[in-house]
Amino acid sequence: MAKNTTDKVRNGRATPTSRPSDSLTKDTLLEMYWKMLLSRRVDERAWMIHRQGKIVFHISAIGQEAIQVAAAYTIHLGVDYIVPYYRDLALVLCAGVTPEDFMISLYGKEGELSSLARQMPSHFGAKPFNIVSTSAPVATQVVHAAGMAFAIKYRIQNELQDPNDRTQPRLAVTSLGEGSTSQGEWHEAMNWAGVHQLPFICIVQNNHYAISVPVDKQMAVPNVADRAAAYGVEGIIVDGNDVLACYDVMHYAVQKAYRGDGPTLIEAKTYRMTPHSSDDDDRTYRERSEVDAWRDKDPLLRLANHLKAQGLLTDAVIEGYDKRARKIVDEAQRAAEERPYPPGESAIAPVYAEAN
Amino acid sequence: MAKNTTDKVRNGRATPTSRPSDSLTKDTLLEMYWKMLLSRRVDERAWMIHRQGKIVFHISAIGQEAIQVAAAYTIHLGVDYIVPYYRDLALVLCAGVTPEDFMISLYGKEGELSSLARQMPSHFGAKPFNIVSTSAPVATQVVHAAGMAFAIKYRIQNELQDPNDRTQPRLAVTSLGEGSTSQGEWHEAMNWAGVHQLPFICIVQNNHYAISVPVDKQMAVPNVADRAAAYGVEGIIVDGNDVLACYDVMHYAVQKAYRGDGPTLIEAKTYRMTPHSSDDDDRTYRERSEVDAWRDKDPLLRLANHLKAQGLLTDAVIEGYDKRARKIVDEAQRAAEERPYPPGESAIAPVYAEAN
Amino acid sequence: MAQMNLLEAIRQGMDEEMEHDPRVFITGEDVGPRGGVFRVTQGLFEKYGPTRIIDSPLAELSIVGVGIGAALADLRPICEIQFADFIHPAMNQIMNEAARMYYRSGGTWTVPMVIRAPYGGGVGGGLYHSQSVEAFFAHTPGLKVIIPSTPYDAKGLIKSAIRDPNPVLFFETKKGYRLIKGDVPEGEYTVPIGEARVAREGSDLTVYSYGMMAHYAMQAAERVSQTDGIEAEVVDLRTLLPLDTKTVLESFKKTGKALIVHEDNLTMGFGAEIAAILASDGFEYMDAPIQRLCAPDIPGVPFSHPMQDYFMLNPTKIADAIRDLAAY
Amino acid sequence: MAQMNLLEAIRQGMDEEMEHDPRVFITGEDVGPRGGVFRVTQGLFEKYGPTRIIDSPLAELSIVGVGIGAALADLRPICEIQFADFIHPAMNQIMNEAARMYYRSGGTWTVPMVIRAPYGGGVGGGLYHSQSVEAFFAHTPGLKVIIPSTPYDAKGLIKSAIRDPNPVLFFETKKGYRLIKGDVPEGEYTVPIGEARVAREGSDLTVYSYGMMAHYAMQAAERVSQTDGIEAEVVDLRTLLPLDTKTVLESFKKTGKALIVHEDNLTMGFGAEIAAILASDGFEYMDAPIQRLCAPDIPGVPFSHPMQDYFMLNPTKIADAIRDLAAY
Ligand SMILES: Cc1ncc(C[n+]2csc(CCOP(=O)(O)OP(=O)(O)O)c2C)c(N)n1
Ligand SMILES: Cc1ncc(C[n+]2csc(CCOP(=O)(O)OP(=O)(O)O)c2C)c(N)n1
Ligand SMILES: [Mg+2]
Ligand SMILES: [Mg+2]
Repeated sequence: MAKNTTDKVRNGRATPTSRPSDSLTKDTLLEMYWKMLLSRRVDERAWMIHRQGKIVFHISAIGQEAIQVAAAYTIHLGVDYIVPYYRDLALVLCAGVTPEDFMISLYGKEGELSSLARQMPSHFGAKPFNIVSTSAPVATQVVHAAGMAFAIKYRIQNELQDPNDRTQPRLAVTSLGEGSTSQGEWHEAMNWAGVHQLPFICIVQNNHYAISVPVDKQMAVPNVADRAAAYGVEGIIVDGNDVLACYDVMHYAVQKAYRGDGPTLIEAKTYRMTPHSSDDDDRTYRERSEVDAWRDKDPLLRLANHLKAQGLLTDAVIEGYDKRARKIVDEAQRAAEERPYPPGESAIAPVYAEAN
Repeated sequence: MAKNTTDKVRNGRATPTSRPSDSLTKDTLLEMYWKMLLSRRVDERAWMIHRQGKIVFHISAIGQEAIQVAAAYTIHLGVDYIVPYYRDLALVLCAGVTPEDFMISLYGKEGELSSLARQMPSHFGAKPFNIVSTSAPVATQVVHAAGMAFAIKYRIQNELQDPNDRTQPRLAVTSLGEGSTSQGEWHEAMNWAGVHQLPFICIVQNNHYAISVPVDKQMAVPNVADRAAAYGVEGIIVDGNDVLACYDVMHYAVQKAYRGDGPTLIEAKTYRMTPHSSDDDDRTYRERSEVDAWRDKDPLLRLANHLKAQGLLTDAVIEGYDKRARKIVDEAQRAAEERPYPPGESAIAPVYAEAN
Repeated sequence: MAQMNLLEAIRQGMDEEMEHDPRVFITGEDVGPRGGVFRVTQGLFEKYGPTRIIDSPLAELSIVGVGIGAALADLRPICEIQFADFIHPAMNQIMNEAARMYYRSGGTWTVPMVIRAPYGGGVGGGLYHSQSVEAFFAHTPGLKVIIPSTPYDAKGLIKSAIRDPNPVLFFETKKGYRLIKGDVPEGEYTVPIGEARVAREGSDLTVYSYGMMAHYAMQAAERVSQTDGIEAEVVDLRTLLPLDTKTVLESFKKTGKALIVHEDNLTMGFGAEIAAILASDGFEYMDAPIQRLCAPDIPGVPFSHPMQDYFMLNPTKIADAIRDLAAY
Repeated sequence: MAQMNLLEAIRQGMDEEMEHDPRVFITGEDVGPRGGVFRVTQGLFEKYGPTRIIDSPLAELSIVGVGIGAALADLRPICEIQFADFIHPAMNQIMNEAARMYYRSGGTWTVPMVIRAPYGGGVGGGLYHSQSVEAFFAHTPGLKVIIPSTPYDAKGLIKSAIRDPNPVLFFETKKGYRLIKGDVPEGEYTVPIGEARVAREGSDLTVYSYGMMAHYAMQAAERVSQTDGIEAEVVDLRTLLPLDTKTVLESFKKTGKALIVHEDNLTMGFGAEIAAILASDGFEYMDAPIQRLCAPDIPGVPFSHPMQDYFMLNPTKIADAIRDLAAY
């Protein structure tokens, strides 16, 4: 029987005295910063080319990169199952998707990685990296993640997999927005994870809005993490704009999953610094002052300031990073633009897999 | 914002010092006993005529009558919305359905109250008593109950209804089994009830099994009531075989709803003393010793013993009740048997309501 | 008479019904201050306030299920599903509950509600913002299914839908929201549910269609009339369930040739039912194979625009099919 | 060869596949110690234990959704839905997820899973334990839909379904579970998905059917052969999606008359698709109106037995329809 852990809900860092993030090397910290920065720059470029009328749609991760990069640095990338949602740009960029891949998806060009340009951008997916294909109906992926975590437990229980074999997936991590936890799909997935105590991590990126609908019209509790106890799942709240705090809780949840000690829900409190998508106009439903206030909590800035305070980063280095990012993004955009569109007829592709 | 009331979960009686049930008169207490007894006898007869091959299906309330009768005696019958499930025989018998109505439904005879014999028995419904028509897919009705409670709040807010007008519905009460809370439908209904703080009562009749599946394969928490907090709904646990304890918590929840103070989940811990239905064989999944142990906690016996101890009931009176019940049930059965079947062609009835 | 687009006509119809009946309310995702992601409910929150224009949780089954409950309790809910692609979580409530309530209760409990959803492709929406889902509901007795193709019909039909005592699915071509314009009378009128409309008279063949494709079919019919002298009759079905089989058959009796056009995929799309009816009740008038011009049987409209264009029907493809059939 | 009923054949097919592939597992409500409410999985819990026969929570969408996840992770789930009537909560997972996964991922992620559900009426189940739901899924490219009518086919097809790399809906006539008996070879054989079976040769007309109704159609065909000398060809579709249009058309070319029989309601039932195909590709062979003999368009099979009998098709009604069509 699972433990009820409402009272264990953590604020901020998992273990105040000795934190997993303490042992991150300078190189790793700078790499994490770099990944956040790169994602941000790719994302900003997407907004720009949308304004230029070059692409028809973009949906953004800006403001939510911290928990995503933290997730990437705590799981076994390329091996563990990643079941993302449309805002997980930073996560998938860490996992092996390239800026060029993403640009190609924005333009809907031939050979697009996730779907051969059949899907809208940000419907991530990459079989080689064990990133599951994303759809649009929210929360459906959480059930898949539970099923994949179930498969891990199944293989271990039925002796098809050695629990300590690190070449095999040992957990499934998924994410979704806070609004999407209103779906029955989320309830049922969490329940399976709880009943079977699966190696499953559900990251709720609570950015306080589901398009225009604020969280208090979505649920009558202050925290999504409060809901975890209903499933016998541990719920943890973390400052989603503090990448090191995110690293700590993710590290905790990942190690727990690897040990076979069950599922975790991580609620990363964060903010979507952009409109919902390029189709949205957020001025109809939120005050500019609120948006501005959150700009000060920008996770990228925060990490930069932290690393600078620690003497690990300088403005010159940042400038170098920015230059490098610009180059990568320029090249990615150019490559995507130069690439042909898929021929119209390629729409008619096999609907069924062949037996092999 | 709703209150989080995990810590307020009550065991047994709502207010230990002064209990609402203390003010029940002897007449009312005996009436409640009578209703439980009558439901039991009707139910037993259904099993008997099923064994005789006279009917094809029965699903039973035996063992679960206490919370149902308690609900009936605390709400405004015939006015408040009742959204029952298939085990609510005792509840609907209190609300205006007669043993004869029920017998007719068992036999599928002409003019059957709930559906004109289109539905299986125990798919309750009676418009004149504001009992909503029941389907079979579990938990769907909980969403309807939330919608009906929403309609009450809507009418009050939009000045279509005086909140103190007792001729109008002032709450919606629904019930379901503990297993059915695994459905996404239940999650979403509870969430609406919480977000809008609706005059809504969800009675979970936790009889520990969903057909053969025990509750620990259904959920990873010991109590369904523990799940209420996830919705900003107060959750209360009650001994579902103690009709007076049930009365107390129902009274509390009903008065709260009438005051506009929001929704309540009541988990009545009880036991299904029969197989799931006449199609079931419960020996494949539960020990006889367990069934026997619960027989000693039979809510009908318990109330009888209590009333006898209080000097309100004697064996002679019980015998009289039993005789009266037998007569009613005999007559109901006879009336149902004598009644014709609906003609085959009556299957083809209007599928659409006409505008009026 | 005012010229307006499809979206404005729907909004005006709802607005009038809300004015006239205080039991009518709207719920769905972002229908409030945001005015809906397509702006169909724009201005209504300001006019009717948060007690009648209710932003729902992100949860379609309960948007519909709560709507059913409210309808049972004698309100008149209009439930907006943000995209037809997201109606699937609510299918249990729609098919097992709303559709069956009246019959299963022996005609005592009614579910007077409207479920609105934008449908269809051609807007860069990919697999999950382009779906046509009408066929599922057209197979479900107890539901009514409406797909208007003109602003006039849209206003008249949304008003009828709101007043109807049954659950009505009301699908709106998102591609046509602003593209399709037309005259709409001020104030009160309704268009009856269950009546098809002969949008264009013709003698050579009949094109059966609805929604955006009916709009395109009209363009195609005009074109072939001018270029080839082919006179196609165009039947805009407007209501799929209950279907106006009388109008469907009458036109066929006249022309003997049928081209059925929809943007939903071919197999088991609504065209199958039209074809089946013609092949039984119209047998003696059949002068040619019944043709269906539909989307291919793949799982959705691809995102990338060449593939989207390839997938989608348009007036040119319809005109070609008309010519082929006329030449048979 | 062993004689067994439909239910036993399905069980044997699953049992063999579980023996042969450790990735195959079964989940669903009451599939464990209880052996399923119809006893289809009886004995498998005892044989394979709780790690491979898994009693699920009472929650269809996650029975399917978890199955999808497990399939993505290279297991081979068999998900049991207790009654087809309760599949609706899972429609989002089936239609939006399972069906679209392969295409939407550019052919990289596959969902090798089977969803089994008993369907159909005539067992006193009323509106909610009698439904036929195949039409919804037959409209969804990416799914395969199988409905066997004989024990031989049932075993051979369930084995093919389990091995298939795509999501397969496998509907089982609950009325026929114990009623339909036949020879089933011991051990390994499969029946290919996507091939219809000419169950009876005949020259006067073709009866198209599947599941329980195919069984009845055979009885009706034998009867009219004896009583009226009418030789009806009976095509048992077996797989609805992808449909074996070749066999469907070949038979029609021979007979020129079609009677389509299913217990699902008429409008937009699968018969519509068969009729539509015949009315286009079989036009030149049509000797009579295409006939559909189906359940009426009401929201379900009524409980009370005279109404149930009135609603349900049976060999007599089919024989009558054969005679009428033969006489055309
Ligand atoms: C089932 C479903 N309904 C509606 C939508 C339309 N939609 C897309 S994103 C979104 C809001 C999601 O909010 P949240 O879960 O908080 O995630 P966020 O976008 O804020 O990260 C909505 C309503 C959808 N994609 N799926
Ligand atoms: C959606 C759905 N799935 C499956 C069933 C079949 N079924 C009927 S009752 C039942 C078990 C219900 O258990 P619980 O909710 O605990 O209620 P109880 O019968 O114990 O009172 C099941 C699985 C159903 N009616 N609806
Ligand atoms: Mg959000
Ligand atoms: Mg139970």
